[in-house]
Amino acid sequence: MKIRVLALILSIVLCLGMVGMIASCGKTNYAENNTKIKIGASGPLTGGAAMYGIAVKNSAQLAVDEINAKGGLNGIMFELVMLDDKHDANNISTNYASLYEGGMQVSLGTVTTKPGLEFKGYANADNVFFLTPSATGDDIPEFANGYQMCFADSDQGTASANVFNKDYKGKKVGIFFKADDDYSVGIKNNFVKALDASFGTPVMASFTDATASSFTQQVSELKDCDVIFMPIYYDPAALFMKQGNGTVKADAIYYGCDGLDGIDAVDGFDIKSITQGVSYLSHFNSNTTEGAAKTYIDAYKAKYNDAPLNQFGAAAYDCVYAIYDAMKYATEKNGAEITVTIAPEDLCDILKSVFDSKDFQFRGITGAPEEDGKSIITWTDANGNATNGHVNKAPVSYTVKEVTSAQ
Amino acid sequence: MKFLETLINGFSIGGIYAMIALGYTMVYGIAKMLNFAHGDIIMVGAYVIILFLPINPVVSIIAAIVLCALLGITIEKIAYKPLRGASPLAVLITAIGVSYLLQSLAQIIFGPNPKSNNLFEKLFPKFLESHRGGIIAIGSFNIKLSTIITLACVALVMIGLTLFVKRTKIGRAMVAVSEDKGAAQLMGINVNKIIMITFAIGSALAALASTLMMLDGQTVNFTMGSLPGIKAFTAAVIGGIGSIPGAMLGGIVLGLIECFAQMAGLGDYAVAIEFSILIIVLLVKPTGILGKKRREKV
Amino acid sequence: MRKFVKNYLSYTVIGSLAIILTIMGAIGALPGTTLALLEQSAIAIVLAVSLNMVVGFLGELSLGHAGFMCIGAYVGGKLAVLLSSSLGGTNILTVILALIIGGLAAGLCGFIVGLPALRLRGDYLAIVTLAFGEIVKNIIENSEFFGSHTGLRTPDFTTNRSMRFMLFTIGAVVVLLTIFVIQNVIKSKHGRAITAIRDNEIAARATGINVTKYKLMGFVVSAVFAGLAGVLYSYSVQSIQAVTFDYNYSIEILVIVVLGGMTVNGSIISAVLITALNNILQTKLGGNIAVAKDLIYALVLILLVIYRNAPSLKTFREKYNLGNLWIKLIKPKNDPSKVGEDAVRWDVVPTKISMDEVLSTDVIIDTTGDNSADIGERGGNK
Amino acid sequence: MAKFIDNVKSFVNTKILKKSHKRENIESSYVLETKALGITFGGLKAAQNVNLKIKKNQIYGLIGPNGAGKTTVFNLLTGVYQPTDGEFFLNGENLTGLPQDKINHKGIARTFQNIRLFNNMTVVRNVMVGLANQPEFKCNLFESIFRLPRHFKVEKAMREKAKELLRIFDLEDERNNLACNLPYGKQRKLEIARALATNPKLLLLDEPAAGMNPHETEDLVNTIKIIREKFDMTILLIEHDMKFVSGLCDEITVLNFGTVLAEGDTKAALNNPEVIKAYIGG
Repeated sequence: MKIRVLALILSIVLCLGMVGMIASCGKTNYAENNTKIKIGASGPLTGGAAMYGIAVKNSAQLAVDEINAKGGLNGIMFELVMLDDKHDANNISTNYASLYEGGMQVSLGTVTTKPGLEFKGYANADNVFFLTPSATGDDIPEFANGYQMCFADSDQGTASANVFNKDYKGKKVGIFFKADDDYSVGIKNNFVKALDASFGTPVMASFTDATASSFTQQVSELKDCDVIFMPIYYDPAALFMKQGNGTVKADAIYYGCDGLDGIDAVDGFDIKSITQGVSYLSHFNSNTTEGAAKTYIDAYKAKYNDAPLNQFGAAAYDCVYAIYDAMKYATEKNGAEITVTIAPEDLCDILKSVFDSKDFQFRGITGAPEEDGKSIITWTDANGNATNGHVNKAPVSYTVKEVTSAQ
Repeated sequence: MKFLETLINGFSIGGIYAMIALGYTMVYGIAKMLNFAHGDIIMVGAYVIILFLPINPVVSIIAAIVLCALLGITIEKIAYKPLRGASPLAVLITAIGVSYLLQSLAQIIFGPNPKSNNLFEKLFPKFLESHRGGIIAIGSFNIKLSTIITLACVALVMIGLTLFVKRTKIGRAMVAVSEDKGAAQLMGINVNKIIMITFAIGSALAALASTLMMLDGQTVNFTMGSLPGIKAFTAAVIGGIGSIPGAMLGGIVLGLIECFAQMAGLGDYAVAIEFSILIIVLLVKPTGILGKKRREKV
Repeated sequence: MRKFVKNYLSYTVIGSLAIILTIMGAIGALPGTTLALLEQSAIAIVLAVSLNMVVGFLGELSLGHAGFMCIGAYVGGKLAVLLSSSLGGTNILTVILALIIGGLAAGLCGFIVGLPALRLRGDYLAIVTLAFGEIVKNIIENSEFFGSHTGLRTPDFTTNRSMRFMLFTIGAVVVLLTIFVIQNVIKSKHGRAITAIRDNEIAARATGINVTKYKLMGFVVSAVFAGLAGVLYSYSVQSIQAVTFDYNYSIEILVIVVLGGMTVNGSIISAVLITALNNILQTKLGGNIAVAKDLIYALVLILLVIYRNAPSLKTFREKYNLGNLWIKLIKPKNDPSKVGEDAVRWDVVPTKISMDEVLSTDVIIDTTGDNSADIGERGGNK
Repeated sequence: MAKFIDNVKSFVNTKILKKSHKRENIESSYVLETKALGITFGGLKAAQNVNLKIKKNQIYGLIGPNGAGKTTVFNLLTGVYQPTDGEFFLNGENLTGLPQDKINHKGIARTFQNIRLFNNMTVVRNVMVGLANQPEFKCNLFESIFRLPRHFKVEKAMREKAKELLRIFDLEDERNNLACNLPYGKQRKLEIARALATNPKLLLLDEPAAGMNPHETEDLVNTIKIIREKFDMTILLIEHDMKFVSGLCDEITVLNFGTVLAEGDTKAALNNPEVIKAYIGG
């Protein structure tokens, strides 16, 4: 008897709940109550990769604030919403749904590649435009609505190999990479592929998250190399250089990719204390003293003091401006109508047509600067064809420090 | 030559693991808990050193040891003591909670930026002038001063701990508490005090371990503790958890495995190799290499 | 009434919720946030209930549950990829096949991990399970077959708006199946044998229980369902990445189980609550205050465990306790000293995970050798 | 290191090669017969040359001072330890070297000196664990998971049987209490009930009266006698209480330092001067 009563109550409650929920749903444009254009993003704000995510969050916020201070897009203001994914793809379904249903109209995607591989699918399903500052995976711009501000892994690997083929002929090459990081492995594989056969097989040494506490052995493996290619981020690189000082050839050169940016700003690591040379191929140098990049760095430091500053942030800054410029371009040149409550899919179509057109040139702080201190960034190739979301800008080979003559 | 070099590298990394494992095994042996927060105390120690480094390197090391010992006592008082007598699993979960807590506090206080350090440079400026990179060349082969210091430190601490446990009153009380808390209490030993002292020693050893890691050049950030924590657990188990010489042996075995795997070009599989060896050791000797069997009377 | 609450409440609640939510999902009435929460909860429930088989009922500490999930996700996911050209990746037949094969593969690994469990005790076994999880992760992330570092791209339900509710429905079916099988195993003579081993292994042997068989059974059943959770997971993401399944994941599942009081129903409730808590913290605390969520989670964890387990708070707990309140409401006539049949003591977590290695300074290796009387060691002898 | 290698060797021998004993059965009129049974722990002879001959339906006592090796003999007979010397037979069947659960299936059940119950299980379930291996309660995992009719039938039958056993020990009212909540005397009884549930031919009781007050002891004597009659049971017990032993046992064996001091009829053995010396000392 009691069982029946309970079951009855239970089903009534559930039915009521169901009716209530159905009544409350049925709206499709989650952005209709927005008072500002919402830019959504997901990145690691805690955990081991937090310094990248925080740089992105701060820089994007900086750009948003600057744009709003200048009056926004014909009076339309912007707002950044960034959620934490801890560099873990598991958190993306929640983050994405929360952002999308919170009224996100355009996105910066994710900060890192692994979560980005999840993000792109959701964004594609809802047709949300995203321009990622730093998810470098080749597959990130797989769908039509995904764009990158950073160089893709394969481009970086090939470009670095070209530098080697040109500048380091006949030297003994070593590679130090992170074996459980797709960024590192991706660049390494493309690098090896594009490396001239005359170099022979490079000496390889790797580490993983589980063996990252000391690189003494890896230093031993690579100590006879003349040039060491390091497709890794700057914090392990600093450890390697510190531990390698005195063991690795005194006139060796460390050569890295965009991850190495920031190596000369690691707290407590005096890059001059090592004798080896350090160079990297990137789109940004966070110690630059000229051009628009300098303006950004000064503004960032003034606002956030000693918060993380690296190429991730610079790219995020560019992303926000690129989206803003594209919207502006669309309203001015294409006559598109952008309102504050525009549905994400409508905005996506507008932005896609802008980004894919060869006439749209974004002038940013990442990439090789032109005379006015800003670089030219497009998402079309030399012939004016769309590059499927891969960025087209000139990389720069920065030399952080030359080889110091041995004492 | 390569072999010898790898051996030395193995000892240098293993020495650090051994130092962490020593602290871990002390706490385990007496408080009977898997202290997942041990690694994070290392992290705190490292930050303390960074904070005090501008004043004086020696002062910073002493400050780290003292503050970590105090932190250990505080954590024990607040998080573990209320659970004395409860299931070991409950304590394990609080230890995990403490680990999360320390990490997020560190991120809030010190920020997410990794910090390199120049402890070694500050401690031995004269030596560095004559030896580039702090390397001593013996004939054709090189050994780092930091490696020598690490091994000497670990050996000294191990001998010191052994003597402390065997010879001093407190040390013997520790063994008694370890064997049987109830009986020790009946014999007039203040169990709470002994456990507190154990945490202080364990945490001080963690601070010492962070000193060694920094001498080795380790970059400091708020997640730096989780990896050494799990390595120490592994090392302590290989050597026989609870055994002081075992912890040292386990740490060095772990370091050697890592380096030789790297030498053989199997760096990508270092984790698999390490843990496979662990499993084999345990299958052959279920209580670790030097572990003591505890018989259950039927 | 009491029997109903004990045995069928979870089925009724989950079943009716599943049906109603499926209907709502089918007509597109559920927002993505709810669906994500439901999917994650389903996976968490399956993981928690299956881990509880080993931790709560067999009484062994396992820190490698994510490893079994990893096997299930990769094997099931790979099968779905292989079948996607012929059958279609999200075809219900493919899903069932993937679940079966993924579950079996994980079960096989559970058998392999169960073998050392016959010889090792408590914390030594814990590290072996942890080691197993890490080995699996390490090997898979270096294997080309499984997509190496970039992960394995698998068919998924989540990016297909009209089909997404299907994942939750399948998840609910797997949850019900998990609860059904594990409860039925536990509430049978086989389950009694398993809990007997937990309570007193020596007595269990002397009472004629084949400890080898039942320990392996516990590990295999637990692993099979972790494998199913893995297959579900593979359908909820677009690419599986081995790095997800590290020991931290296993520890998260363990936290759920322990907070759930190591019972089946407790694990279910705790899985839902912890998932929801994480979900809320993650979505509400973004941007500048993201770091606060770890802090809150850590504090909740510490306070909850101390509240639930501290011996000194026992009287306080008994006085102000939701569980007791519930009991008072629905069964006022019962004598509180009589405990339900499968109930375990609440203040003592029943496990044989005892940490009793003695602090020692000896370097002499044990002299008694293998002839010694160590009971824990004789497990595999036949 | 050498010891470590020995460990490896013994591991390979016992776990991988699985060297097993050759077991030959004998003709025997005794329920339990041991032949020169003994065990050595790394040089310590814990028990040696133990020859027990226990007839059907007998209550047989095993006594001796502390450390005499009584419990060791129990552990040998139940497979907790593998004997290093000698063999033992149950109704002529050689059980030497079998694992504990197999020995129990063959018909030797025991209780423990320090009570070992399944503390977090109810009383009735403790007994049902013991019943699980009876052929009439056979029910495989598949049937249990899918709740086939046999599962319910077997569960019901087991519960009835368990209640019946508990009734004999006057524990029926406590059946839904957790085992750990029982008073000491009842815990002892429950342990015996659980051992009986495995349907043994020989019951080994390890100090059943330890820690009991005189009233409880008296109660226990009656219970043991009832067991013998009702179950037609052969019982081997260890006890310190001489009054208990002389009042209950038909025959005894006295052990000291692992060796047999005296055996045979209870009265005669207890009056043996060697035995008196061993107990009183000197």
